Amino acid sequence: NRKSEARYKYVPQVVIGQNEPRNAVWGKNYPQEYQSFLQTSDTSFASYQGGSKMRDMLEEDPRLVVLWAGYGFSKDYNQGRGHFYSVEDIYNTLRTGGPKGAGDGPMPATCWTCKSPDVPRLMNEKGIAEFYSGKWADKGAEIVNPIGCADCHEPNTMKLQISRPALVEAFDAMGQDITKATHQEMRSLVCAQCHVEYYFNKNLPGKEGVPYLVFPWKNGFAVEDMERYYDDIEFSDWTHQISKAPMLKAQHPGYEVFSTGVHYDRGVSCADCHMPYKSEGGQKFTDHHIQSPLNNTANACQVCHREESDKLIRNVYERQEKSAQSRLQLEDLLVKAHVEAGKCWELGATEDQMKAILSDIRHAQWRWDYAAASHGAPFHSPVETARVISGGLVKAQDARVKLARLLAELGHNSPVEMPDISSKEKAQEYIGLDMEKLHAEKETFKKNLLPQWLKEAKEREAKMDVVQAVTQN
Amino acid sequence: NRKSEARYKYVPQVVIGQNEPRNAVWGKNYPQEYQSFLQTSDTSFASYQGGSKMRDMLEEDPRLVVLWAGYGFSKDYNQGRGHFYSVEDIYNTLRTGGPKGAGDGPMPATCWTCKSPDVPRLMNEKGIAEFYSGKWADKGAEIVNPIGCADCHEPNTMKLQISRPALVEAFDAMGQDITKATHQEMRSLVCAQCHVEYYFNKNLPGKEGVPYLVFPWKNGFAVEDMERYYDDIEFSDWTHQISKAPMLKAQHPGYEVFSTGVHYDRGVSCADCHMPYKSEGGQKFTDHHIQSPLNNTANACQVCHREESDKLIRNVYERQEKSAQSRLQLEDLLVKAHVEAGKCWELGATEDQMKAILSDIRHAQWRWDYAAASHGAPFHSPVETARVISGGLVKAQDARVKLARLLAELGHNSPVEMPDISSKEKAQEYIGLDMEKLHAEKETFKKNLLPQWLKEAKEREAKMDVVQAVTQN
Amino acid sequence: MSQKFSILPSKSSRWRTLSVVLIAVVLGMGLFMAKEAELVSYLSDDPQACVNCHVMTPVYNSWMHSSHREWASCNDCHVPHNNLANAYFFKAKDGLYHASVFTARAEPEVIKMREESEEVVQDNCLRCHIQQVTQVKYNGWLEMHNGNRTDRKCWSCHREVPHGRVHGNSTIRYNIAPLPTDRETNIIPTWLADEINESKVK
Ligand code: HEC
Ligand code: HEC
Ligand code: HEC
Ligand code: HEC
Ligand code: HEC
Ligand code: HEC
Ligand code: HEC
Ligand code: HEC
Ligand code: HEC
Ligand code: HEC
Ligand code: HEC
Ligand code: HEC
Ligand code: HEC
Ligand code: HEC
Ligand SMILES: [Ca+2]
Ligand SMILES: [Ca+2]
Repeated sequence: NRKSEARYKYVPQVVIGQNEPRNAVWGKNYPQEYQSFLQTSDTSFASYQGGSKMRDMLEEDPRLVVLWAGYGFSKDYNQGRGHFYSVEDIYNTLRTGGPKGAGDGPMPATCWTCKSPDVPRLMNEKGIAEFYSGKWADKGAEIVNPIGCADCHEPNTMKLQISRPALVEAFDAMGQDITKATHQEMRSLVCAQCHVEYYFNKNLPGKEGVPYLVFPWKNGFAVEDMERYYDDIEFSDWTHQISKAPMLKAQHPGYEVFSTGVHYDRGVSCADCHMPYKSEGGQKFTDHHIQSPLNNTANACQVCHREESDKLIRNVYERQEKSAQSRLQLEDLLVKAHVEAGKCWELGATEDQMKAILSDIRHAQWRWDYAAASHGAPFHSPVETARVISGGLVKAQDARVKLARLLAELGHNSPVEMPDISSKEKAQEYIGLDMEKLHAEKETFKKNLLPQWLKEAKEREAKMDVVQAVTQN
Repeated sequence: NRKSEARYKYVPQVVIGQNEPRNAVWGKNYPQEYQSFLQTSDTSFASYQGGSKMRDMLEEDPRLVVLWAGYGFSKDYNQGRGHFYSVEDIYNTLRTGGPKGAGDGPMPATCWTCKSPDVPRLMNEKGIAEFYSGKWADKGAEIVNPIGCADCHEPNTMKLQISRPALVEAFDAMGQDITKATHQEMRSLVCAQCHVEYYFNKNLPGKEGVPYLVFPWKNGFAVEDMERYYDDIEFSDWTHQISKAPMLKAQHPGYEVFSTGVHYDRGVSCADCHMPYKSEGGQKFTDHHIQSPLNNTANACQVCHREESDKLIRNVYERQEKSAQSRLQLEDLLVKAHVEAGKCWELGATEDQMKAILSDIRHAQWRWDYAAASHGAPFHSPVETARVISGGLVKAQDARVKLARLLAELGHNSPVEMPDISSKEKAQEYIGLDMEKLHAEKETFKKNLLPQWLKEAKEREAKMDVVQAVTQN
Repeated sequence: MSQKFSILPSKSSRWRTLSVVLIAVVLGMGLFMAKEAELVSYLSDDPQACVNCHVMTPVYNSWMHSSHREWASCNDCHVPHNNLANAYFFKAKDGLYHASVFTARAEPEVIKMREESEEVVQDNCLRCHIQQVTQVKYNGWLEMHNGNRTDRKCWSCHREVPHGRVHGNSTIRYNIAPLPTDRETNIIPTWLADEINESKVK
């Protein structure tokens, strides 16, 4: 009939296999989507606080080095950029260190989960827990394709689908059935596979020792819900190097924060703004150049808002600026709290004296990170973001008032001297990072191990064939 | 021509004089507007934090008593209700005390400015500075009509007009010409005559000693701009009874906060939501039942938003709840700061030791009040309101960290005991208010002076005649 | 010969006087109508141009209180926007039609758009909202538009857009609300302006 005729109007060039990780293969059938997807390699756009440019966050804001002292993020942290770079960036980040071979390095294999369409393929081949097991370096030769088609699409119908178990499991934990999601919800849920807060649970029954990827959503998405979740299981990502507080790292809770905003409330999906329709040669298709919508207000915003592009951008900046103002003040207080807590230890404070203080610091910084880490929050949900930051300010002041009292008790009744952290370098020196060593290790990795991975992968992929489609007419 | 014919198609019953203060006289010509205006006497609607019901704010939130210790507001403070009650409420509030006659009582005549259409009449008769001069009680017999037509309308054309000099002078001070206002702007500016932050300036050149009504807008509307204005002239509304801080009282900066929100940005005016169009018997007119739009979402919101009424109300409540959460936390810190500062004085602190602390308290509470006082702010401009509260939280913690250090220095290195302020009564007792006396004074005023005022006014108004219109056809 | 092209009957004809009178009347009427209708103002897009006729007051007022006030003026909806010439042609034609009806005092109590005008308005709704109502992408956001969109007018559902649900000439009782748009008088009453000046001098 005419409907199926329409559906198959395009001439499929190749048969795309289940979990086909090579984006170029899909691109044979869907050249427009593929071409626009390739544009995520463009790094020329910068907005007030976003864009596709490489932005060294530690350099832009050296306070972060102190906030994350003792944790990988203090070594290196950039703002996310185009999906095209997902694999390249995880090679490059100092957080993955300089493994010398299988079994080496600071990070687990789980780190690959959100970086490539090779992941569903491998999970299918090996099993989920097996995928998460072992070191990051163990799977280097298996994962080479940047985020792409198989992460979001079923190959026969191109229907959106969920390729990552963590999201399905998280819905289960909340007592919700993700298979009931509407088409419009799917246009956000494919993003929620990755743009969400997560942690590695090493104590899952039956999977002890495996850093299993879990979204901490059981009690809900709100900052307090997740905090209660972590407090209940006494989880912490790391112990702060200066304050010794048991810290939580919030990682890009993009979907969670977005879902508290007015656009979500009105049924707008991630794809509406980050993947709007585009016309090219009289044909409409979904723009797969996923990027800051501010580089594309005509398609991304003006579909629904008739305001001038300039005004819309100003609306976004204004919300970001107001949020940044409060967020930076909170960071200042947090830096002070860590340093003051460090001083207390120095002066002989006991665990007992410090306990309540460290708990305040943990909760204050968790709120800060929840508001900051997804980059989009100040626009996605400005009111919730502000509420979370206010909560952080209250917790930070609780900590600092207690610290002032304890310091006085320990004989230091005056402002504690603050380190010079006016640049990333100074801050990293202050927390005692040997940056030269870290860079050297990374170089060695890139010279020795990485080329080996790429070679192996090439050979492996060369053996995967591409089936030409049989044209039926 | 036919246009003017059309203009006077309705049959005017009476000729309305310039500055006619009696609303019923206008009502003869405009019965629909008048009838709806009378509905502001309805006090049956209550929403989450607004509505026309009498809401005793001190009872709902006894912290306020402590925040305003030493100032009139700690005696009595209700949420504004319908315009119908403007005169009745200023009779009743304990803030105006129990004057026994002319020249008596705590408040100046200026207090009448925003309460009645008798004000423009009197200003015209006596002059502006003369109007502001003297005590509140001095003009009691002159001002009897609740807020009404002459406050906003020119009687011949019913054009919107500005009847209060303070607004004109404030525009002047900003270097702006209010006569250039568009029709749509006027639909907010008539409200900005009253729903704005103000203070009484007793040092105006040439008007020394007169508590002249001034809007502190010279540097702009933002919370920091007005703060700078007051700091520059070293103004304070009162000295706090407990902390001795030189305080500022923010009074309903409704227009100022509104103008930072997205509705203002999109050209929406106060009247669009608070005075929407209404149909009655096949006729459309401006609903003069000025009230919470949540009692009327169909006309007030759904003209522009197609969401269900329930959802729109939820949107408003959600913003209010989020704001309330942060605001109440800020209040807690402020109460603590005042009490802690009081303790410092008790322990012999010097002015010098207290100076920076008191300045922090002043600035923190100013921010809180700016965000709280207009009641509508959490919806009118949720993002700005949150930014302002965050700023307040930072200042409050600055104060409290300094207080903790100073307290330790003064030998009190532990939490300061907080009073029991779990009810309005307890809080008022704590700050030493003799409520019985205040109530008794008010009763005496209502028994003796008030009836005299009303009698005089009645006689005066009886002499003002109503000119019947000459019907031309 | 000359007779052939003369618009007037021959000098000798008894029709001549009458025709002169008639022509004068038509011209005069035209001028009168032009003035009465403040014709020049129609060259602008200012909605106030339309309120020169009181019968337009109800629609003006309802538009003034509608979601479209900040976005769309009368002409954005009621005049074709597919090309400039068409716009002016339609405007002139429409204007003349309104003017004659108005001058003849033949306006009905409830004015209705002619079918021709409806087409114009419908096209204009689409001009602004095409993406919202046609892109399947936004089905999730705007459920109702899948079907039923092409076989009826937008305002059969969006009944308030932009003139509200109540129509008719006497729906605005006083016909005075647009007056605040006049810039002839000041928004500060004279007595107050004087008082303020006086207080400045002191
Ligand atoms: C209503 C439009 C809209 C929707 C819907 C939306 N976003 Fe955004 N997003 C934005 C804007 C605007 C920015 C700010 C871009 C900038 O600062 O340049 C942004 C920023 C981001 C960023 C940071 C971009 C950068 O430059 O690094 C990410 C990541 C992001 N959004 C992901 C998401 C995800 C995931 C969802 C759905 C859960 C989503 N967005 C929904 C408009 C939207
Ligand atoms: C498989 C995991 C995954 C999925 C699915 C995913 N993202 Fe991402 N996204 C990432 C990673 C990883 C990065 C950072 C890449 C880098 O910096 O190397 C990123 C970066 C981004 C950025 C920043 C781009 C820039 O120019 O700064 C935006 C915006 C974004 N994603 C939006 C989305 C949206 C919208 C969706 C769903 C339609 C989505 N993402 C789906 C993992 C994912
Ligand atoms: C649940 C999905 C998920 C997991 C698991 C995950 N990431 Fe990411 N990663 C993302 C997203 C989404 C972004 C883009 C976020 C942004 O806009 O900053 C990102 C960005 C990055 C970037 C680019 C930006 C930067 O920080 O320099 C690197 C590198 C990275 N991740 C490394 C890692 C490592 C190492 C791990 C394991 C510890 C990891 N990722 C685990 C989703 C994930
Ligand atoms: C991060 C998630 C994501 C990735 C990666 C992704 N897509 Fe899509 N794709 C989407 C979304 C969302 C839609 C819109 C679906 C809808 O509206 O029904 C879409 C739509 C499509 C469509 C339907 C036609 C159209 O343009 O709307 C095609 C074909 C397609 N994608 C091909 C690809 C190809 C080829 C790749 C790899 C180069 C790819 N996609 C990668 C999310 C993704
Ligand atoms: C698919 C429709 C859609 C898209 C695309 C969209 N918006 Fe919106 N936007 C809405 C709706 C609906 C609202 C809620 C207001 C309402 O109910 O009318 C809204 C509200 C807003 C608000 C007011 C909320 C606030 O935070 O103050 C701003 C500002 C805004 N949008 C800007 C943008 C910008 C910038 C973009 C592009 C990056 C964008 N929108 C993309 C539909 C959309
Ligand atoms: C977009 C709609 C909208 C606009 C425009 C608007 N308001 Fe409001 N206003 C509201 C809503 C909603 C509330 C909350 C009512 C409630 O809580 O019941 C409110 C609350 C108020 C309140 C407190 C009401 C009470 O119940 O005591 C006042 C006073 C107020 N607004 C005055 C103004 C003034 C003055 C302006 C213009 C400067 C204005 N509003 C503009 C919607 C609006
Ligand atoms: C002449 C001064 C004055 C003007 C002008 C004025 N107000 Fe008020 N308004 C007041 C006062 C005083 C009150 C409190 C009355 C009371 O509680 O006795 C009030 C109360 C209100 C309330 C609370 C009603 C309730 O039910 O709780 C709203 C809403 C409001 N005004 C909105 C407006 C709007 C909108 C405008 C302009 C169209 C406006 N006001 C113009 C002085 C004024
Ligand atoms: C610039 C205009 C203005 C001036 C001057 C002014 N008020 Fe008001 N007043 C208002 C507005 C607006 C409201 C309604 C505010 C609200 O929603 O709470 C109000 C509300 C009130 C109320 C009813 C609510 C309550 O607090 O119980 C009283 C009583 C009152 N004012 C007394 C006074 C007194 C006493 C003074 C002099 C110190 C004064 N007003 C000066 C504008 C003004
Ligand atoms: C607080 C300000 C305020 C007060 C008090 C007020 N009005 Fe109005 N009035 C307005 C506004 C705003 C409009 C709408 C003007 C517009 O949209 O052009 C209006 C419109 C009108 C109109 C025009 C017709 C209509 O319904 O739109 C009439 C007549 C009118 N008012 C009569 C009165 C009468 C009679 C009183 C006293 C009983 C009164 N007004 C009190 C603000 C006020
Ligand atoms: C005259 C038109 C108009 C009226 C009346 C109106 N709004 Fe809006 N509203 C808007 C516009 C325009 C926006 C900005 C979003 C956009 O650009 O689409 C908006 C934005 C919003 C938003 C999103 C902004 C935010 O704070 O997150 C909410 C919620 C909202 N309106 C609720 C209401 C409610 C509730 C009422 C009635 C009390 C109301 N509006 C009355 C036009 C209006
Ligand atoms: C957003 C588009 C839009 C704008 C702007 C607009 N109109 Fe209309 N107009 C319509 C629609 C739609 C109808 C049909 C209403 C109906 O039948 O319910 C209409 C109907 C009318 C009618 C017929 C009478 C009636 O009540 O149905 C007149 C006359 C009219 N408009 C004049 C105007 C004037 C004058 C203006 C400017 C002040 C204006 N319109 C602005 C869309 C618009
Ligand atoms: C000279 C007086 C006058 C002016 C000026 C005027 N109108 Fe009209 N208009 C009328 C009258 C009379 C009718 C009723 C015609 C009928 O239904 O017989 C009418 C009918 C209409 C209609 C419905 C009939 C149709 O054409 O479909 C629309 C739409 C309309 N006017 C729009 C406008 C717009 C837009 C303007 C300004 C550009 C305007 N009018 C200016 C007198 C006027
Ligand atoms: C000149 C452009 C323009 C024209 C013509 C136009 N609109 Fe709109 N319309 C807008 C804009 C702009 C908005 C507000 C969008 C926003 O909130 O950002 C809007 C909002 C709307 C809304 C949502 C608000 C509401 O009132 O419910 C509806 C429905 C709507 N238009 C329908 C129509 C219909 C039906 C027509 C034709 C009769 C029409 N529009 C003609 C520009 C236009
Ligand atoms: C069958 C009835 C129907 C018809 C015909 C119709 N609409 Fe709608 N429209 C709706 C409904 C119902 C909604 C609200 C959908 C929602 O909120 O999910 C809507 C929403 C809208 C909105 C978005 C309003 C907002 O929330 O900002 C616009 C714009 C709009 N319609 C324009 C149009 C235009 C233009 C046409 C004509 C081409 C049209 N509509 C025809 C029923 C209809
Ligand atoms: Ca980026
Ligand atoms: Ca109220």
